[in-house]
Amino acid sequence: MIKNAFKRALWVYHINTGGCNGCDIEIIAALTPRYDAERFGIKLVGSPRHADVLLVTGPVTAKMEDKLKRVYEQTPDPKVVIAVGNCGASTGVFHNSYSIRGPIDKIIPVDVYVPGCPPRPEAIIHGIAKAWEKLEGKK
Amino acid sequence: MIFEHAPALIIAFPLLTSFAVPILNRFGEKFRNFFVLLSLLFSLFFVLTLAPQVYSHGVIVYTFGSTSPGITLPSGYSMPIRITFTIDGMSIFMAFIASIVSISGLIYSWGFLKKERVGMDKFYSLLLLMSVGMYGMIFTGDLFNMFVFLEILSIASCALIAFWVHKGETSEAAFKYMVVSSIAALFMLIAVGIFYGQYNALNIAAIASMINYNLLDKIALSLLIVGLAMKAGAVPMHMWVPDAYGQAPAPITMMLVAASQASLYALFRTCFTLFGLRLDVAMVGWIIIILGILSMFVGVTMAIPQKDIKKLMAYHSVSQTGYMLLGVGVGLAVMNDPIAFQTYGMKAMEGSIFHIINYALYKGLLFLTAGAIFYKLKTRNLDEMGGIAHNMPLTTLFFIIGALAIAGIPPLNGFASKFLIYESVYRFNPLLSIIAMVVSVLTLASFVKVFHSAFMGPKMKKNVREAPRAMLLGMAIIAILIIIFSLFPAMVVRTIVDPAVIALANQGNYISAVMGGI
Amino acid sequence: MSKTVNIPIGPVHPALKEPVRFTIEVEGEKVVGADYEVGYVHRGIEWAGMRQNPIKTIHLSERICGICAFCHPLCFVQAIEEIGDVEVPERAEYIRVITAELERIHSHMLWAGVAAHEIGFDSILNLTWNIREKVMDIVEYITGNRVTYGMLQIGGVRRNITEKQYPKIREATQYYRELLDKIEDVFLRDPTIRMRSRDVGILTKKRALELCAVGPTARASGVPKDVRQDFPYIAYPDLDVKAIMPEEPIGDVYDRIFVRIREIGQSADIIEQCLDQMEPGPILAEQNVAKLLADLQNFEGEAVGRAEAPRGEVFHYVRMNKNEAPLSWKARAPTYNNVQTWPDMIVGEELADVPIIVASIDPCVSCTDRVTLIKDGKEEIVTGEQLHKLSVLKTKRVMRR
Amino acid sequence: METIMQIVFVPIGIASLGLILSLIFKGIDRRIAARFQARVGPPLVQPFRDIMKLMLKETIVPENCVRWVYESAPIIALVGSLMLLLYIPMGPFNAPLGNFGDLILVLYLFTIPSLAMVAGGFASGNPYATIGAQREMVMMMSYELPLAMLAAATAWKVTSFSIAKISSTVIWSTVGPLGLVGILLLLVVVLSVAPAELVKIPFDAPEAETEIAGGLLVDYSGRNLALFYLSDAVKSFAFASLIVALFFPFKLGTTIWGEFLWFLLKVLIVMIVSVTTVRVAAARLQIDNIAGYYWKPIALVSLAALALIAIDTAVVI
Amino acid sequence: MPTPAFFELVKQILSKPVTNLFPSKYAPASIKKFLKKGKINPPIKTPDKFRGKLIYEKDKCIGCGMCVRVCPSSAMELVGEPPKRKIKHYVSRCTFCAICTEVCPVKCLHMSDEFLLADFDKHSENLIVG
Ligand code: SF4
Ligand code: SF4
Ligand code: SF4
Ligand code: SF4
Ligand code: SF4
Ligand code: SF4
Ligand code: SF4
Ligand code: SF4
Repeated sequence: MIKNAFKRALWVYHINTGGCNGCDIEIIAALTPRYDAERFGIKLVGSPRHADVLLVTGPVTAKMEDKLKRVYEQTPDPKVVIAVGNCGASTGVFHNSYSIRGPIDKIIPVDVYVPGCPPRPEAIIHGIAKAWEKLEGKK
Repeated sequence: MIFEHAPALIIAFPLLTSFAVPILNRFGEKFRNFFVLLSLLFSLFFVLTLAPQVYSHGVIVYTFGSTSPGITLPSGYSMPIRITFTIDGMSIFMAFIASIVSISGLIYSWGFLKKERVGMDKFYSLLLLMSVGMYGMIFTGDLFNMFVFLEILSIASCALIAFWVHKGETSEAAFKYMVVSSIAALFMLIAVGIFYGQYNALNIAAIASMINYNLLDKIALSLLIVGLAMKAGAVPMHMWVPDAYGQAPAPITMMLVAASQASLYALFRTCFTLFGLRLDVAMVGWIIIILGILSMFVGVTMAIPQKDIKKLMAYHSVSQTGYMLLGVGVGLAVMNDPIAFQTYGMKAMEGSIFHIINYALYKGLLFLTAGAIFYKLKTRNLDEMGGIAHNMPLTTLFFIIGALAIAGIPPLNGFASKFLIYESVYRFNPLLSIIAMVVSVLTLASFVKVFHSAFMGPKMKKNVREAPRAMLLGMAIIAILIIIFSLFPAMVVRTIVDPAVIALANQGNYISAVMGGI
Repeated sequence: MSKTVNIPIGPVHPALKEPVRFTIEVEGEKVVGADYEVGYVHRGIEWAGMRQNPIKTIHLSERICGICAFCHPLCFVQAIEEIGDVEVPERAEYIRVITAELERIHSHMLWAGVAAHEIGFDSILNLTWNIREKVMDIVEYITGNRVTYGMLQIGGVRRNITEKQYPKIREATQYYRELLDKIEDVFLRDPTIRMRSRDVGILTKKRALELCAVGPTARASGVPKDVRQDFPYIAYPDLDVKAIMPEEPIGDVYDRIFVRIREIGQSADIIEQCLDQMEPGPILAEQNVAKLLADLQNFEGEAVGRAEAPRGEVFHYVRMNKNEAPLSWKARAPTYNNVQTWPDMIVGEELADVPIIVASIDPCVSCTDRVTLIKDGKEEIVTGEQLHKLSVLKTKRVMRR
Repeated sequence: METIMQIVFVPIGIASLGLILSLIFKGIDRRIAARFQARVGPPLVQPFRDIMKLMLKETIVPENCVRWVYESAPIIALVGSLMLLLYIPMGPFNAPLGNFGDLILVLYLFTIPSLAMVAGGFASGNPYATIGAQREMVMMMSYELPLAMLAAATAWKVTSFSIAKISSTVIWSTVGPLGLVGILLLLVVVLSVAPAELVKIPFDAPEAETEIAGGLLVDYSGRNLALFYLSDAVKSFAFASLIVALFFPFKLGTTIWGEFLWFLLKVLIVMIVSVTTVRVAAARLQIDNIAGYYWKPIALVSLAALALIAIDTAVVI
Repeated sequence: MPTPAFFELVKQILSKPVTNLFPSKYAPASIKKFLKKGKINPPIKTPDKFRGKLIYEKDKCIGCGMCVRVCPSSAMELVGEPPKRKIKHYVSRCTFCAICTEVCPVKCLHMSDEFLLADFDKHSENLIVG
């Protein structure tokens, strides 16, 4: 039961660090009726203090670097970070720009990567399912 | 043996000490403080010993210098003309308040005024005089004496309001207070004159036994109601309250609360004991109810926008006075109808009377916390405060207790008494209890505002520490009483409130106790 | 409580799915001042685009923003095509229009949902996004991806829309046409939505003109501005487009909702017209990408491309000088114009209205962000006081000379 | 010995039963809301899992907060809500403190969790939380008038504030046709106060996620958040039970357990009607709209109800 | 609450939810099972020309490097020396634009329809092609 609690009650906080919005709209899409991530107890929350999972998108621009760190610190343990989209995982198309501080794993530890540009909503759900596994290990 | 003279001793101790303070002062501060406290403790002790007697006998009549209050003329006509104290449940009840408030106010003052260099002897003399005035008003069985004690009380209060005379505003507040007091006293004096002219008597019981409610009596009645309501700070004669309460040193503000209740007591005495059923109870009842409702509403609406923490609390005093008037007014209005009186009028009065003591406690506590804040921050402006809770946790705790109590949040004592009022008043007229409930929430809102802007927020820059120990002790005494009252409201009502209500309601007893002794 | 409190909103804030920072000055609940700060998503896209060949840049420009993932590359390729005098086949032009209009439908539906979410009406978010899935399916069906389309190539489009695909597209346009009433019902005739949007966040026609608002924001204020109508591009000259405006424009949030919802229907119409008018033919001027890459080395000159994105006019400027990488590339997004209208709309409203007002111009910050001041690797936040100090220092310096 | 058992174990039993029921009801509420939105929705046990998880999480205490207020607020909120259960009868089971229970007391007890939240919000020192707390206060002030009228009107009819007495009288049967209308209006009033009392859309301005990021609760995490979550669930359950006790005390007359199920069903229906459907079918209102709504139309309706009941009483007597 | 939206919602509650039950009706008891069960309720079908993870026919590749030149996110890397030069593709860098498949002279690159690619390591075996 204790393990299950984590697996099935993930509260998610979403932060865009400078992506193109593609991933962000797919994250919201994953919560809407077609995909309904709430089935698995996934819930988008408004404050990082309530979150278990940080969904981070974007390649981390210079200006967002600190903010990302701060949000990470504000999230209570145990937590997992999911990098949604390839620009978060590896800066993707933005790789040769000067104001990119990413990828995300250079700034905060990332637990799960969801490749895609953007990934389909199902792929995001799949990624969150992977995070369950991780959280179980963390506790 | 000595206990027989308890009523006289209760007054004698503080009175004598008050005059002795300048001398005691020579022996040092500690010594003086100790003596002042001792005198008040003695008073409290005698109040406590007096209480069981009163509860078992109903009414105690104490006559100075004699065993019977009256002199019997050769013709056989007897008249209570000696100075008498007539003590019933209501008086004892008020005496409790006076003693608690004086003692904790005194202790608090040790801390609060520690830094004052001059005038402390006068301060303590006056403080003692205030309690003398209160005890006197409460115990006396004689209208003229009541006037005298009222004057003593007023003059002492007035001087104390102006204690910080170097601040201009205080003198203004004191002046206002003086004007109001003089008018009120004048009204009272005229009324006393009317009675004396008609009935040739000053003793309350004596007048009560003869009164016939003619036009002159009606005039006297209105003078008394107006004057005493004015001194009690009810709307529309409340304008002095915020200034006086706001400017006086915090412990004095607390004493002023009790003082205004002494006036309230006098008002109730007038209505219930002096006139009693001869009164057009429904009409006077309604007048009091309307005064009460107005006070409640006006007080609270004026309080909400206030920025000065003590003024804000002062407006709440106006509003809380309204509750007491409301309950008693309802009780009075249905006095003629024994069934209604038994089913809910009694309860309404219980609520009101209970509210008097609750109010004295939590309002006192609130004023003391405001004083503690002022002591530390040197400001009364809410906008200049913030984050006090970080630095003064105990004061914050006391404030929370007081605020929840005044807002009538269960299980605190404020709820218990308001609850009695709501529960009975709705039988009389549901709208009244609806208004009472809404006012209660408005009160809550305004205290939440204070809580937010004064106590919460980021830490203060200044390194402020908790208030001195004497002040904390003063507050703690009251806070503990509040908690006791909250935990055992039924017991409190049974032991001290009910006798008071019965005493008020039972005019005949009072009269016969005094007159019968002749 | 009349203290004014400065409330920072963002850059990470649930109401804003993208980072932008607002400082809102409130008095009680009333907003008395507003300022915004963008730059959180500045990714130096233009800079990068000037260092790589345009074929790569098409995909980069697509990711200026994932919502108008068609309009940005469209402007870009239009500019390049103009520089190189590339003849775009007619069918390709039509396919471009179809994709652009599908994008508009999806974007407006998305916006409607977000707007509902801002006012706490999550059921409508779910409703609209559910409806939106239809167009997402069609987009995926045509382009192979749901959000970033990858449709464009210099000289045409990369994928054909075959006759076989027509019925499915028609079915979708039909679906939206039918749903339009329902959506209007839900949005324009719902009392709570009306209460939250009517007379809220007003932008007058005069201010809209002065501040150069574009797109639905301008049209809702009564400025009949639409690139498709004013400067028709791709296949629009052959199609029937007219700027949609409310009958009596007030310029409030409600009007902006109205315009967007009507535009969904308009887009459906346009798509059907395209399907009707489209002739078979080639879709790409140059099939061989390797050859195209070589050709690009000969392009010289400058040009602009403009297009009406769902949010308003997108504008790209490109200059090439016989080099694989463009010499210069500038992108200007609609939100860049529209953000100027924020302070106008927000001040005087309630704090609770800020999110819906901000959302009402459908801001996408990602394409708007330009430059961040970076000094010694640290962001500079200059306060008024510091500025004042700086200026005093400078005066002293000057006086010493 | 027996009394000790009663004093200690009955409240604990009631509290745990209430907690479990509340959470199940919350699950049902979420599920139905999801179905309204054409989604499948979370399983019924989801609230339990959420609580479990929150309990296991780290509890962060922000640096800037007034710690003792901040930490005690959630506990007070939960205890306050649980207290409610002791005063409200659950169908066939009388409330353990039912004899002392009193409508006014209960209505005031409802303010305790809200007040605790307000205090906690202020204590956390976060600007969003502060705004949330202020809004909560405004809201409490707004719906107090209708609630007071409700209490006065019901008590007038039943001539007692005692809930036990009220719930043992079928209030509809005490009145004539005019009073019936009055009571219907009262029902409307109480149903429209419910979402505000429970801070649900459209009256969730204090917690508005998109405006002030969860408002009051922004800074809470882990165990503290779980306590607030629980207290919210319990409060919802208690309010629905109160409505049932006041307006639908009808009995089936079967076994005690049948009666209990019947009661749960009634509570469920009340909850779905007054909370779930309203919350899915409306947008969040601004705070001054909310205040206006309660001070004007709803206050008028409750006044009308009061008047009707008054007239009715006069006619009947 | 007789608003238009309300009727719409009531209609919805009466009809079947539109949710696609991927991966399974309820969250699975354990992750292992989940991954298997994922196939029971497949995700929404991808269209014909869906752009998923790249398929690389290594033998066919001539190592010309065209794909590297056009790849907008530099997800390709040439490895080895000319005669036997091959490419290595990092899925976690790809933008799935498919331009490489068009440019390849021998057409040895294709897009598959595989898109459930989440992984703990962005350089895991699964996410490197070639
Ligand atoms: S991964 Fe792609 S779609 Fe997602 S944010 Fe980055 S560029 Fe946009
Ligand atoms: S302004 Fe926008 S398009 Fe230009 S470089 Fe910055 S992020 Fe890129
Ligand atoms: S396009 Fe730019 S310069 Fe021209 S009018 Fe608009 S804002 Fe002004
Ligand atoms: S900054 Fe850009 S949008 Fe503004 S005036 Fe200059 S070119 Fe035009
Ligand atoms: S306006 Fe918005 S949606 Fe359009 S390209 Fe810019 S960011 Fe993207
Ligand atoms: S105004 Fe600023 S952004 Fe525009 S061209 Fe000049 S320097 Fe560049
Ligand atoms: S699909 Fe696009 S991004 Fe991916 S490897 Fe091929 S060219 Fe590069
Ligand atoms: S373009 Fe084709 S042949 Fe050339 S390196 Fe790439 S995969 Fe190999």
